[in-house]
Amino acid sequence: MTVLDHRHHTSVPGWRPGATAPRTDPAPLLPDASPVRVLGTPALEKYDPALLRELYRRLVVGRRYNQQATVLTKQGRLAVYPASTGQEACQVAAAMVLGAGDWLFPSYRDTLAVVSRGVDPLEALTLLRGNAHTGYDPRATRTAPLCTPLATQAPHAVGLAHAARLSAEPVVALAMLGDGGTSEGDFHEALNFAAVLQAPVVFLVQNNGYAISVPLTQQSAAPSLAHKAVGYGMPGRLVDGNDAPAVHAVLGEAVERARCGGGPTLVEALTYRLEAHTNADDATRYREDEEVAAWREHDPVLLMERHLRGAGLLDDLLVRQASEEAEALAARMRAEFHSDAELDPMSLFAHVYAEPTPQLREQAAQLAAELAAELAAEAEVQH
Amino acid sequence: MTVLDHRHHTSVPGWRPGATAPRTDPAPLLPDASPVRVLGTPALEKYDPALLRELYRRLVVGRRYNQQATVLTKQGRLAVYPASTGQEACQVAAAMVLGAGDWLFPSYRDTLAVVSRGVDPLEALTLLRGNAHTGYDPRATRTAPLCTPLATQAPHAVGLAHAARLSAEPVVALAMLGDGGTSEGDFHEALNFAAVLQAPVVFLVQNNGYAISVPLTQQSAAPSLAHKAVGYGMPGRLVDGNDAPAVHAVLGEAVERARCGGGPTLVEALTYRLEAHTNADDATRYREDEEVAAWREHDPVLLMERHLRGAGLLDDLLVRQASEEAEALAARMRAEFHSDAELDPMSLFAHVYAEPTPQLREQAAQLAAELAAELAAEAEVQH
Amino acid sequence: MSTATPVRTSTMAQALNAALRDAMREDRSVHVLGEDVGALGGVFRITDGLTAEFGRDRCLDTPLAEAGILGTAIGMAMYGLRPVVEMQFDAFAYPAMEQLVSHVAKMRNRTAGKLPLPITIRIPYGGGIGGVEHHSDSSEAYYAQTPGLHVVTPATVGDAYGLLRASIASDDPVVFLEPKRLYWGKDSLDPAAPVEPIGRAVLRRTGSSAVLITYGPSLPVCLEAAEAAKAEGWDLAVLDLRTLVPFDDETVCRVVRSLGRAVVVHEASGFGGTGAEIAARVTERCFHHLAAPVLRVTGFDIPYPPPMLEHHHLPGVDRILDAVARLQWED
Amino acid sequence: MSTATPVRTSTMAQALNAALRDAMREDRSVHVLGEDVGALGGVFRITDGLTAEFGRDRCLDTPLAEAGILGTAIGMAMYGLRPVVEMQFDAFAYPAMEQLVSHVAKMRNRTAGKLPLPITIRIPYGGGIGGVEHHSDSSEAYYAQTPGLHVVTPATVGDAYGLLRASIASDDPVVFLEPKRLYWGKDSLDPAAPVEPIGRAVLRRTGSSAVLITYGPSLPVCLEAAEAAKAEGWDLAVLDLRTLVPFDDETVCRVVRSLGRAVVVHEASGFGGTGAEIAARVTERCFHHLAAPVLRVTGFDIPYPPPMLEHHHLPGVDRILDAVARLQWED
Ligand SMILES: Cc1ncc(C[n+]2csc(CCOP(=O)(O)OP(=O)(O)O)c2C)c(N)n1
Ligand SMILES: Cc1ncc(C[n+]2csc(CCOP(=O)(O)OP(=O)(O)O)c2C)c(N)n1
Ligand SMILES: [Mg+2]
Ligand SMILES: [Mg+2]
Repeated sequence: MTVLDHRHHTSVPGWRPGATAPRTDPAPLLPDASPVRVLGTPALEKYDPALLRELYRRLVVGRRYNQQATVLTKQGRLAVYPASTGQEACQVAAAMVLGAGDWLFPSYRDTLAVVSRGVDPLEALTLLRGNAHTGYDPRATRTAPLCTPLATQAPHAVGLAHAARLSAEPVVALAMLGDGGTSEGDFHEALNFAAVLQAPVVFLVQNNGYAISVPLTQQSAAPSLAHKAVGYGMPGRLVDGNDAPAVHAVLGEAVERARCGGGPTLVEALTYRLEAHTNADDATRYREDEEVAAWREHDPVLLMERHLRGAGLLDDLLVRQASEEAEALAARMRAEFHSDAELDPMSLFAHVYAEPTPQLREQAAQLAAELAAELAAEAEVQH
Repeated sequence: MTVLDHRHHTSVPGWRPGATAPRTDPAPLLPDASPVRVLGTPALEKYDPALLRELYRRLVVGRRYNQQATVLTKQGRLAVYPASTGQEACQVAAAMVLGAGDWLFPSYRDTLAVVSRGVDPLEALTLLRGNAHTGYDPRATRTAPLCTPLATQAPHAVGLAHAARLSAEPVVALAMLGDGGTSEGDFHEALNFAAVLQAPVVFLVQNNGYAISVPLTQQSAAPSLAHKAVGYGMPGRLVDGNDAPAVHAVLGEAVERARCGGGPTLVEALTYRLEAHTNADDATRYREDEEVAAWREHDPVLLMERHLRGAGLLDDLLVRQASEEAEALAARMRAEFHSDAELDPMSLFAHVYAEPTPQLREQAAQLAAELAAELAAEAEVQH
Repeated sequence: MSTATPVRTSTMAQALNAALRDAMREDRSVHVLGEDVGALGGVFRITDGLTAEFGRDRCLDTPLAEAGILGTAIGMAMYGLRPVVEMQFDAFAYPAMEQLVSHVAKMRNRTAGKLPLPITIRIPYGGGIGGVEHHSDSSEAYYAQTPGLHVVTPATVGDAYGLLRASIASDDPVVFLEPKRLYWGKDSLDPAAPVEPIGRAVLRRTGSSAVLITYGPSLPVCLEAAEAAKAEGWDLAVLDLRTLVPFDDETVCRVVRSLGRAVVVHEASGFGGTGAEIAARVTERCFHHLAAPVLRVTGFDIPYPPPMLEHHHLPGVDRILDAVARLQWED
Repeated sequence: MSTATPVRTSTMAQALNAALRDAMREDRSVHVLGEDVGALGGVFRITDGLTAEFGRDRCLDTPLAEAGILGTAIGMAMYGLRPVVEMQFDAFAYPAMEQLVSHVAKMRNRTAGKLPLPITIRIPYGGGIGGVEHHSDSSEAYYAQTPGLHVVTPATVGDAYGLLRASIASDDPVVFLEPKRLYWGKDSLDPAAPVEPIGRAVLRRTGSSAVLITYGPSLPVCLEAAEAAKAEGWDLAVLDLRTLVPFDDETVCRVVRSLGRAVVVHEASGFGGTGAEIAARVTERCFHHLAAPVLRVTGFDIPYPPPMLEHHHLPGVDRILDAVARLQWED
């Protein structure tokens, strides 16, 4: 019944006069000196080929999704799209490590993770298309709305995970953030709450090197963002974010630890945003082409294809199948967004409260009258 | 001219594809396993006896100040007093490590540090007496107002230190916080800004084991609060906060490093609040008498007296002199607070803006008229 | 509604405590969290005994971070719990402003009703208790201007119980503003009385000359002013709004139309305060019934003053009567 | 005031940029800080070229944390600098609310004038640019209700330059609200024109029937409405407040008294919005000159809607004319 009261093992005592050592040993909490890698290492052989192929398939489809969405912004069919191009390994792995009962807390850049989690690819774009705020059912899909105010979804993930733990349900929450987001107070407060409450939550920081135009060196002076974990008393893990099986392994381990009562983990995935911040951004103002070119060599989709082919785990057929699936999705996106969204102006007043207030009823009546008058005026013109 | 542009040595490059190690070595940033101690160790002998006696004198006077202020609350002469009884070593050392040109950023509990810095002991109590917000001149004394909203003064210290550095003036800012305050987002943001800007600022966390009633174990799961430093890329130091020369040494070193361009430091001082949170608090609701008793054995004033006497650095004369000075201060406090503060209601409208707005002029006129009417009514009654 | 707590004399603080306890007994999804709400029972003792009765799982001392508290409560509500958050003082709720405005107020709307957030955010507010700076703000205007929130503020012992029960039961987020200087006022409390719905103003005193429209900490001052006004020949009604959002236009306008004269009274600074909304909407709706403009008696447009000067800032009986005197009686 | 920038046609964005540049050239204590204000020049390019001209010391890309930015600016101001802070969007200023309310607004008062904070906080605000959620809030009511802040919002290219110069020169903190959908509107700009003082409203169009009182993004809409009103036989004046705090009672009341009819127009939600204050104070001060209640045309009391629906939410010409029609012309 009292989950929190019964975990005295995690309640290390406070400081006592005369004590000589800190409360717990920090060593296990610190990330390894080098990021975890699987591709190009012998570790690859230990992985289930089916899993690797599934990762590959999702990467290919994900890349195409990113590309098509970006094209749709240029055609004015989406209001904005913050592409995760170059970060697909993180997106896809984050979705794959979660079970159906787990919850994902994405940021605005994580549409692909949402889609990879199983949310309809078109519904996932609703916010960015501009016809409604959230196009999918967060409760049914166990996927929180795409979150724009930076790091604010992190405490939500903690609270949900905490509530699940109190109910003794084996639910894990995964919160996705950017490197810039780690500077916000909400990031700090969320990690601290998670560690104190031993909530089953995993924080995935996609360090893509920039917060819009601001490079990491002007964002943090830490040895790595994963090193922040020790200050909360949780393990920090550093992984090559463009190495899909590595991200999958590190996240998977963290998720399972959380599920088994081991508490939260902070994972930093080192990756790169190959496109501009969004379609509205001009990345040439703040970064060099050579830098982008270097990262194109370390592209998560290419890396995966190269290494799986090298290991004999991928053939032309599988490559073609993935590519066809990707094209089919792109075609569906084009078709759907070709026509305008259906809109009901009166929906403005739905869902502000459980029941509209008297004030909102008045305002809805005003809008309805205006719309009726417009219709009448149009009808008159047509006569 | 461009201070920030010329410090490329601190701008470690961002993550690059294929790199294998984190950006900087975390080892030097981590606090030692045991807190720094001087009293009862051979290190004591290396200290200037005059400095040790001065620390002692200030501790004794400081303790008396705390006691007298607490008594004044019981007599209704102060609105509230958050005593630093038991934390005097931190208070006094914080004041002593700063030069006249440096700035102190105290919290609500740090009145004694403010006084020890040279602010008039009665002016320092103005806020807590209730007749005005800040009784001293922060600019003249280079002491920010006592800060009530937790951790909010930390970014101020960073900004001031940053501005000083841009002006090439060797000014250091010292921000004082509690263990509870480290949980606030502002703490995080301030430390990160400090490290990224390499601002000459020192953060002193007085870990007194409680945030009002909440013990440290429910505040943080970190190995120590000093371990938070590594997540920002600054050194963390752990010190026995009841060992005055140790606190002085650790803070002094941090201040000098900051002054010489070495950037910020986070210092955690392990101490204990011997009294309740404030006079309005009932500490028996949340902590055991035995715990308090154990800490009374580790009292910073007693420790200092015992060890200095042991080292032959303190005699009865010095003890009596300190005690007399303390009593004289206490007497001055009683005398001053015996009579009511002088109050001008019209001061409400002073200093809201540089010039009162038309609205405030109207409101001031209204209050003036009310006061005049009251006076007239009183005069009538007396006739 | 509850048989748990019998009729008795109670302070407002005790009534709030009883409301929390009864809600937690009746509904296992009700959870309390905040700073010092556990062993200490809150700095005002509103959560006294809850951890003892329900355990830390249900009444949780959190780390010291208001955005974290509210953000955690949001996640708990997303999972299906019904969190009641305590902010220790008015001014210490500001760090949670982003979570409040960008998420709490909007989550139902952002998700087309799929993620309602039945969170109650209790905030002791207002002055008059001799608190030093940052302990006496009246912050209701920030919340009232934020669509998606309900804003409730009781002024009596009975309403403290009833409206807190109603707020916790509400499927919408409620900012529940507790007039801290009324915490220790006593009255009889019947927890079994029907729970007042959110959104209904109540006439605390009938009158024939003019109406004082008020809420929260200013209600007793208005009642006192109405009493004192008798000596001047005015028979003042006193209307207690109880809920700022949704606003009870019906009751307020009915009273104003029948009397033609109204003064709005609150502690918060006047400029941009809730009194402005009340005056504006009453005027829009009752213009032809008004014999005088709706006047406002409020705190000055200054930062909250130090305790020894606060009585000059707070609306008092004389200042209210001065306003009543300006209601164009000569017409 | 400045000879640096010649008369020319300019967008509002360019005028703001010129104001920053000229202020930085003339006064070395002026520093700019915020997210992406450096190489990128800000997401709206208002700080374009400043780091190139003045170096990172004077125009600083900060880490991504709004409370940290404002808190750092406070410390810089305490040291004697004159910081200009950019908040990237309206809703992203909320994390800085505590620093703003508890320190920026109060520091001068808390220190009896010893620590004034001459900080300008630039916030692009309002909707109409097709932004997704959290990018289109109108947050002026929060700031206007906070004593100790000035709240300024230009609506023209000239005012953008002049009022930003005046705000930076002010020894008080100024929340400078930039109507982001007017950023790209062009007009001629004379940086040498005398700088408008903060606190003066201006009549943008004279009229004899009624006055539309507005500010910021709603000014062009009101001017359009006034034009359209001619066809209905109304000759509408349009008053641009330019500064919400301090409020220009004198000008506003003079106009309202002479016309007897007024409509307040703004984008922010109506309930508890700044329009309430305007309506309430105009009514208090001009009651006997009013032929009709002061009406308000505002955004609805809902979270800001998605881009494809925002035009239904924003006050438009028709909705303004509907309100004008309700100004009791039959009397
Ligand atoms: C609280 C808040 N402040 C500012 C912004 C504006 N903004 C949107 S994205 C962004 C940069 C985020 O960088 P990062 O966290 O690294 O994520 P990335 O875009 O690289 O995925 C900024 C400043 C915001 N959305 N929320
Ligand atoms: C932002 C904010 N939240 C809450 C409070 C109320 N409060 C005052 S002191 C305190 C506990 C602080 O604990 P700690 O930081 O450890 O300092 P200590 O009192 O132990 O010196 C709390 C919660 C506050 N002052 N500011
Ligand atoms: Mg990034
Ligand atoms: Mg403490």
